[in-house]
Amino acid sequence: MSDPATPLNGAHYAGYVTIAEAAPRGMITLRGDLGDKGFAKVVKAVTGLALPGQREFAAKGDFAVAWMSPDELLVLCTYDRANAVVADLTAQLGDLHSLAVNVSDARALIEITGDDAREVLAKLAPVDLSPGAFGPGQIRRSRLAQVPAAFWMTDTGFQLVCFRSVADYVFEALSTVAQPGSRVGALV
Amino acid sequence: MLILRCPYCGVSGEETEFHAGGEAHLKRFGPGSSDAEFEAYLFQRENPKGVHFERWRHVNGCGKWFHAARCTATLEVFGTYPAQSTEPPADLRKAISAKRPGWKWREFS
Amino acid sequence: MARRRYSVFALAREALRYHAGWERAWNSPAPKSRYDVIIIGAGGHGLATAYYLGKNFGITNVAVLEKGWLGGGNTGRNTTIIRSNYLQDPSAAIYEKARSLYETMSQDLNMNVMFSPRGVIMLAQTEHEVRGYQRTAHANSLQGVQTEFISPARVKQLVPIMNIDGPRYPVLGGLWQERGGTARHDAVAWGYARACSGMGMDIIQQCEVTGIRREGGKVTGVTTTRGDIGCSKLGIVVAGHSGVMAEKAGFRLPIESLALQALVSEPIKPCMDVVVMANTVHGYMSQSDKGEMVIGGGTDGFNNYTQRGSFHHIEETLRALVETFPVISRLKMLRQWGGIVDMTGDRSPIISKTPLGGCFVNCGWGTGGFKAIPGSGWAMAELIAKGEPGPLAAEFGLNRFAEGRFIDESVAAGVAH
Amino acid sequence: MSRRIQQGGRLIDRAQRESFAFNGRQMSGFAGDTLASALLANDQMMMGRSFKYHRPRGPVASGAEEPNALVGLSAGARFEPNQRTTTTEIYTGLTARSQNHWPSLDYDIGALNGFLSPFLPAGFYYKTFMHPRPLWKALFEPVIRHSAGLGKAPTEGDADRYEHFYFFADVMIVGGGIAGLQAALAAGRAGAKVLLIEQTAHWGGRAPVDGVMIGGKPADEWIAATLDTLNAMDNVTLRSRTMGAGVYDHGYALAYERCEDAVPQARGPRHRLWRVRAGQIITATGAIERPLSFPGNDVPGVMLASAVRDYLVNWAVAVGKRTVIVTNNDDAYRTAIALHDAGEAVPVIVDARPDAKGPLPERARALGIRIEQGCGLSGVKGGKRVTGAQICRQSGAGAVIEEVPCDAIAMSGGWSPVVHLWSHCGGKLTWDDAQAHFRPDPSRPPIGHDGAGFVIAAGSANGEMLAGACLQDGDAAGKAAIKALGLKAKGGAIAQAEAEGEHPMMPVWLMPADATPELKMKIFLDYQNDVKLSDVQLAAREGYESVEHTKRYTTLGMATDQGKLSNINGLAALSQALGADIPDVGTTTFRPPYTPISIGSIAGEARGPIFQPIRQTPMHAWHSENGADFEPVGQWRRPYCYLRDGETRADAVTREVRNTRQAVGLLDASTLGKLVVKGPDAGKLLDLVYTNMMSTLKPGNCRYGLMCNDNGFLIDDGVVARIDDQTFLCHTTTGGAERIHAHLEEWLQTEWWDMQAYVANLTEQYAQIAVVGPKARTVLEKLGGMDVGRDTLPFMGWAEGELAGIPARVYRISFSGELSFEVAVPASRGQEFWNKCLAAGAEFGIMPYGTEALHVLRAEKGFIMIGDETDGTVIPQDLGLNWAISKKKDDFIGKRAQQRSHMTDPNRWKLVGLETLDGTPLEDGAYAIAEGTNANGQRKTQGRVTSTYYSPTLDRGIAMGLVLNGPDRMGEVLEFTRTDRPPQHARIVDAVFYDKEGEKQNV
Repeated sequence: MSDPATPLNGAHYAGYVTIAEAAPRGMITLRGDLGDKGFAKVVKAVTGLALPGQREFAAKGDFAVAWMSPDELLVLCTYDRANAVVADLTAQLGDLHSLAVNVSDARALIEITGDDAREVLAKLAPVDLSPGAFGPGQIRRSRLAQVPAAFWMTDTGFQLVCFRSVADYVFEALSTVAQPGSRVGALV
Repeated sequence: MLILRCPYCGVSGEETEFHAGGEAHLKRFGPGSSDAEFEAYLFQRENPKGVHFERWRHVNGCGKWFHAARCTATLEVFGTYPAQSTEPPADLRKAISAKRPGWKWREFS
Repeated sequence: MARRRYSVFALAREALRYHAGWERAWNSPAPKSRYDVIIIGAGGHGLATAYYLGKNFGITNVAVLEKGWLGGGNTGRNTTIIRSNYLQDPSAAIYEKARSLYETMSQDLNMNVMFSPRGVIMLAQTEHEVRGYQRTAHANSLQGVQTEFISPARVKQLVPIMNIDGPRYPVLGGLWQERGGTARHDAVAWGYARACSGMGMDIIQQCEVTGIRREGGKVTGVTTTRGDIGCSKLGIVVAGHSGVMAEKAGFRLPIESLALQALVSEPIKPCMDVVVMANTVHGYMSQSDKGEMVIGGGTDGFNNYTQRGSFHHIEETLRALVETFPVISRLKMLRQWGGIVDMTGDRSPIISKTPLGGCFVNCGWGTGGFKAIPGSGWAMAELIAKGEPGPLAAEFGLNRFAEGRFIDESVAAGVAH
Repeated sequence: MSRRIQQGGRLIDRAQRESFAFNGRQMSGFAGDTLASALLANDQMMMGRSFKYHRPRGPVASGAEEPNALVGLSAGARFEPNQRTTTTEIYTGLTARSQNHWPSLDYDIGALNGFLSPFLPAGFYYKTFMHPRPLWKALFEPVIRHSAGLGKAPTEGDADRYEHFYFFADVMIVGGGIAGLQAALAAGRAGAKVLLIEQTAHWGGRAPVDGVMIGGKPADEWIAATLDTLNAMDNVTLRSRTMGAGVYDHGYALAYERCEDAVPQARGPRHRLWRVRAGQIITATGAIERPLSFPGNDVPGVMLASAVRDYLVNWAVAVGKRTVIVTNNDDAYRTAIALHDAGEAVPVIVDARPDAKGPLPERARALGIRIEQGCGLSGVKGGKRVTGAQICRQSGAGAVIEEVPCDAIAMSGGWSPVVHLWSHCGGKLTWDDAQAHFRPDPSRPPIGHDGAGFVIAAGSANGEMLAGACLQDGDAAGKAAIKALGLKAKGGAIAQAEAEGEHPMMPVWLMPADATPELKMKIFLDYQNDVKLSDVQLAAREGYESVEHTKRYTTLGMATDQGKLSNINGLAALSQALGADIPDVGTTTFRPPYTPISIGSIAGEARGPIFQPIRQTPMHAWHSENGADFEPVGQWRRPYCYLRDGETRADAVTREVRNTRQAVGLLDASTLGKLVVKGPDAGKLLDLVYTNMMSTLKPGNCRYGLMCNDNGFLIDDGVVARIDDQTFLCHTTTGGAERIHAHLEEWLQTEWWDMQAYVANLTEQYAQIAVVGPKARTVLEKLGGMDVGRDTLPFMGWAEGELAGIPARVYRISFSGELSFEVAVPASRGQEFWNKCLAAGAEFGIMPYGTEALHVLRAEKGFIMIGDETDGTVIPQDLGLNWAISKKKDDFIGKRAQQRSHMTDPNRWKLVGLETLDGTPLEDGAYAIAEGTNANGQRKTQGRVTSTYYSPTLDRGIAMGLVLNGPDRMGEVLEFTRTDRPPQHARIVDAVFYDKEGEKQNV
């Protein structure tokens, strides 16, 4: 199958941090009772990852699982396998009341990398991004300028998901505040 | 610019992460109710200058609805709790009584 | 008791003696033991009610009780916009009555309230808004309200500093009311107070009503921080605190109290001659005679009595206005403030009898109170004097909520500022 | 004359000259100069004209409180009016122009107002300009407006950019004076995350200027050492040129950073607005000196004593050659001594107190400076510049004892703590009799989210006027904040500060005490707004007794300095006029911001392309490249039509409609909401949220549904497809996707939380493309991969498979009345599918159509459109949609509401079709006129147009409308309003204008 058209066509901006669209990723919204043992088993079986705790983000191999709400997870996998993973989850969950849907195309995935990635994000999101307050292994859903977004940390900075239709807006907003000469230097 | 703590995801976020949903613990009246009951359900509000129980949604967050007990005269937030409750938790009511002796709000006080 | 008239000649006379001869604008008596009518709230609406009780019905044994200082509530906190280009008949009727009374208010009250019919434009920035305002223009033409839907070019001509082809929301036209405008809000309250005093009414400030006395389902008076005062009729006109006062009277209202914010820029030389309202982007702006750009913000979503709103509303409003009027970006915000408005279930006001006999309520003007002051007072005075609403107030009764008979202005893609 | 002196100037770098222009005249100063200090160094004392009387004015202060010396800075897209020269750092290339005068600063016609001033007392305009009525708007108001206002309005957009920054701190400290620094030390040592901000470019506040010694060394050394200590702490952030603009609820505070004002050509943002959330806020904002109220106290050259000292010590500028000091306290003697030490002449110190014998006066005496006790000034000689001071007895009526030639007067009426930030969020004040000022009342602080106070005042902002006490108080504040945060305070020594003790000041609100009315009319309280002592007395006389009334009546304290200099003096004048005590009269409310902040900084990054999000479908780029004329629909942009060469919008719409009816059209319907609802109770939920029955829908089928709110009004509509036993896919309107998703979640979470149903919003997962028209099936069959035949995929059915190798779900639904397939493909394949449709359909004349054609097509079929036929006041029954309202259900959202008397009123307006007699379309929003008028004299109406279009198919105007008893009045002709023209006649007809039997969509 042909390469999927990503929301930003691989857009890239090098300011005093780098803003770039990430490679396409499979994304699955999985809803169910996170307190249910059977549910956790299935997640483990399919992703190889234990159920994340509140606002945790766990990654291993091709998979990552993020805690979105008390009854929702975001499962990340390779883009091409998303439908298969949905089918797998649905089958294994069986009668357990749950919902698994492929949302890979409904989202944009953007990377913010560089030493000052934290403060660039902190110009648009009302979140304490100082190292003491936010770090690897966590996910935060919040507001980015005027739209909802969720982000977590990588070795080089952040990955951020937002809705596909506002990908341009988010990319432009991040690029605007990442322009050279805009460094604050207060979140080290 | 309020700070509220979402009881579901544990985030203490600023107001712009949330959406205010008006008075909490309204009993819905449907078909079969009297005009007075139905009007009261839709429109009559406590709107007190003081302790107020209200609904909020963590719209730029986990998306969950929750309840907050807040003073409309000082904006002090006494506490938040899940929306799946028909009345404020006892411990919260006790805490409010300690701070606002003699507070009244519908049948809970 | 009649006040000495204000005029240029009086000014000249006083100038020669260091203005030592000016008398008090209004008296400040101790409360009598009872009055025919007590009005709670010496804001614009309360004072106007008292004024028309005297002027239209000869009822002058009236006290207006104010817990703080007269005109100190929303009357002194709004953005002074006056317009009547409403969609629904009942709204258009009372706001147009108010607007027409503003036209002659300075002369009627012998106090220059600086009513300035400079014109009000409501911008249409989406196809949907265009249709909404065209509908309003049609309705207004049958309501006797002079409005027209104008072209973007005309908008630009009226407001040269406006960016009419903004990248986000180009201006597609506007609803133009040439005889809308602004007035000096404080002077409206002061003028009514002075005129009421002139008719022998008592305006009692620093007098907080702590209870409402009742007997057999009828009001008999009020208890206040300055003692008990009897009355046979009571008017509650306390925007922002209507719910609190209603509770004292033993009934509830379909009202929530919210904070509404406004701000002004530093004064600059005249650059905008009309009032502009941009509802799609939620911003409205006019320039005061002093030169400040007067800007209105949005309401908070949560109940609040602190007269302090949340800053992000100021931010959203200014964002929108910088986009619409790029030249204001380098002006500075001088002062921001908030007021408490009461919002009803349909965002339209209440001028109504209440479950308590002899007690009448005037509230729920939301964000649109100032422009209504004279009409509201006129209708409330008639309601109190006759005990039954006249045509202006008829549709604004409390009963409409039970009947599902709403007066909803939001349908015209407009917000009721 | 004022001039630069040879030695000193702790803030200037004499090695670096900066040249700038004032009113076109080239001048130069040093790096570190403010525009005010540089202008004074060039002997430019007069810097502006006052607001009302256009009086000549020079700077009276040296900082943020300056009311007079405002200028217009720069030009074009960087022009900024009303900027204070006292807080503007100069740089080479800076251009400034003075304001509010014509033709020039020196010769201003407006100054005539000054001569008329006896006729223009406070509020004169309330008393006149009333007759004849039309003249107010035509003449009086324009004259007033043009003489009012200060700087010119900018004429261009803003060339600079701005940004926000969210910052979270345990302790935010506002003010980098010694109290703030000491507070930062205390909080920083305890490990708290500290933000310390200072509005100027320099740390240390007044202490160095006042010659304070700390720990035996000059204050500057302690400040430098303390900054080193703080900079070494990872948990402490220091920010200069950053002003605490406002304190808001729950520890929210605005800090206004001027990043590039000093270097406007740089690439960075001009201003950065910090949105700080702090656990505790310490306001170490210092104090502001008060002017004295004596006749002529506004003549250029009359200045605050502290300002004279600042210009001398900080910028090596002597404001005058001969400076008379007038005071009611010891502090002003510091200015006298500093001038004397710098070799400047101080002919006399005029002290209102009967005897001045504190250590400072004694030092002055020892230096041989003449001191006149119990005296004041009853006049100032000079117009555009002080030439002399007239000394009188303070106790008398102002008889002149002696006239002392001088070119500057340094005045001090005592000090007022800066309590603005303390007060913004509800902190209360208490009156300090000894120092005659208001200071924060620690027992009534602003209340935070937890009900505890979150603001602590420190140093002179807290009424501590001596350096030693400021350090102690700053330390205490820092520790109190730590305690409030539940942290453990660490020790750490507090340096001792030595400065001469001060003897009590004597409150002087009027100088001389028994000034005649004539003198009172020369005493200025509010310099910028020209409010005089006589104005305040007039206000009191006329009954404007509340301080708010007086403020509003006289405009006292309403100028751009917001009364920083005038409030207390005005308040005192008012309380004297009322015979009341100052604390009983009370203060006006302090509003944010502390000093004005740029509107651009508040708007932040959100301008131009990112003013607001523009939502785009996967085919958005194609649309814009192919002539799309977009219209905003919520945050989406949708093609209104696709313009071809030479076409008008109307031409394009006509072409698109005809082509869709006759051949085949392509619509980007991706914006329609797509909500999946899954669970054992999914059907039950949908039965409650839709007016019709959804639980009976069979998998594989679609059903049109209506949603109301619990107030009964129609809020959304769309087609529901049942995917499987437990799963439904609900389509909403474009505007409805998020709104209805939230609506469902709200009911599930807050009312029916025992129901087992999950909702997910899949709107953006799919590109949805409608292939519409007689040739639609042929096109899909050419794409191949699925059987879309009439039997396998009947009307109101759906099927899943692949089209042209792309996974697709095909819904056989029609909003146009034509044979129509809505195809959902993954968003990432949307453009690919769109292209394939165009290619496959080329031979059949396929072309895309926009939202307007969509509207016309649906109107020809009498389909309603949410937002046109509905406006929030319409119930389904009004639209003849009773067939879609289940009678079987005991309950659905809106059912009870629709039983209320007004909703069941037989006289509600009902939906009908409308056909004009002359064939031209009705006007949008036109009303149907009825006979007579109502009780308010308004013409009665009997209906209104909800949608009106030119129908290319019928080649005539068609419309839908709501009409009184409409359905029972078929064939009747009504009169509809028309703009500026006689009414238009239209006949009531069936709303379905085209293919009444619905054969075409069924083929």
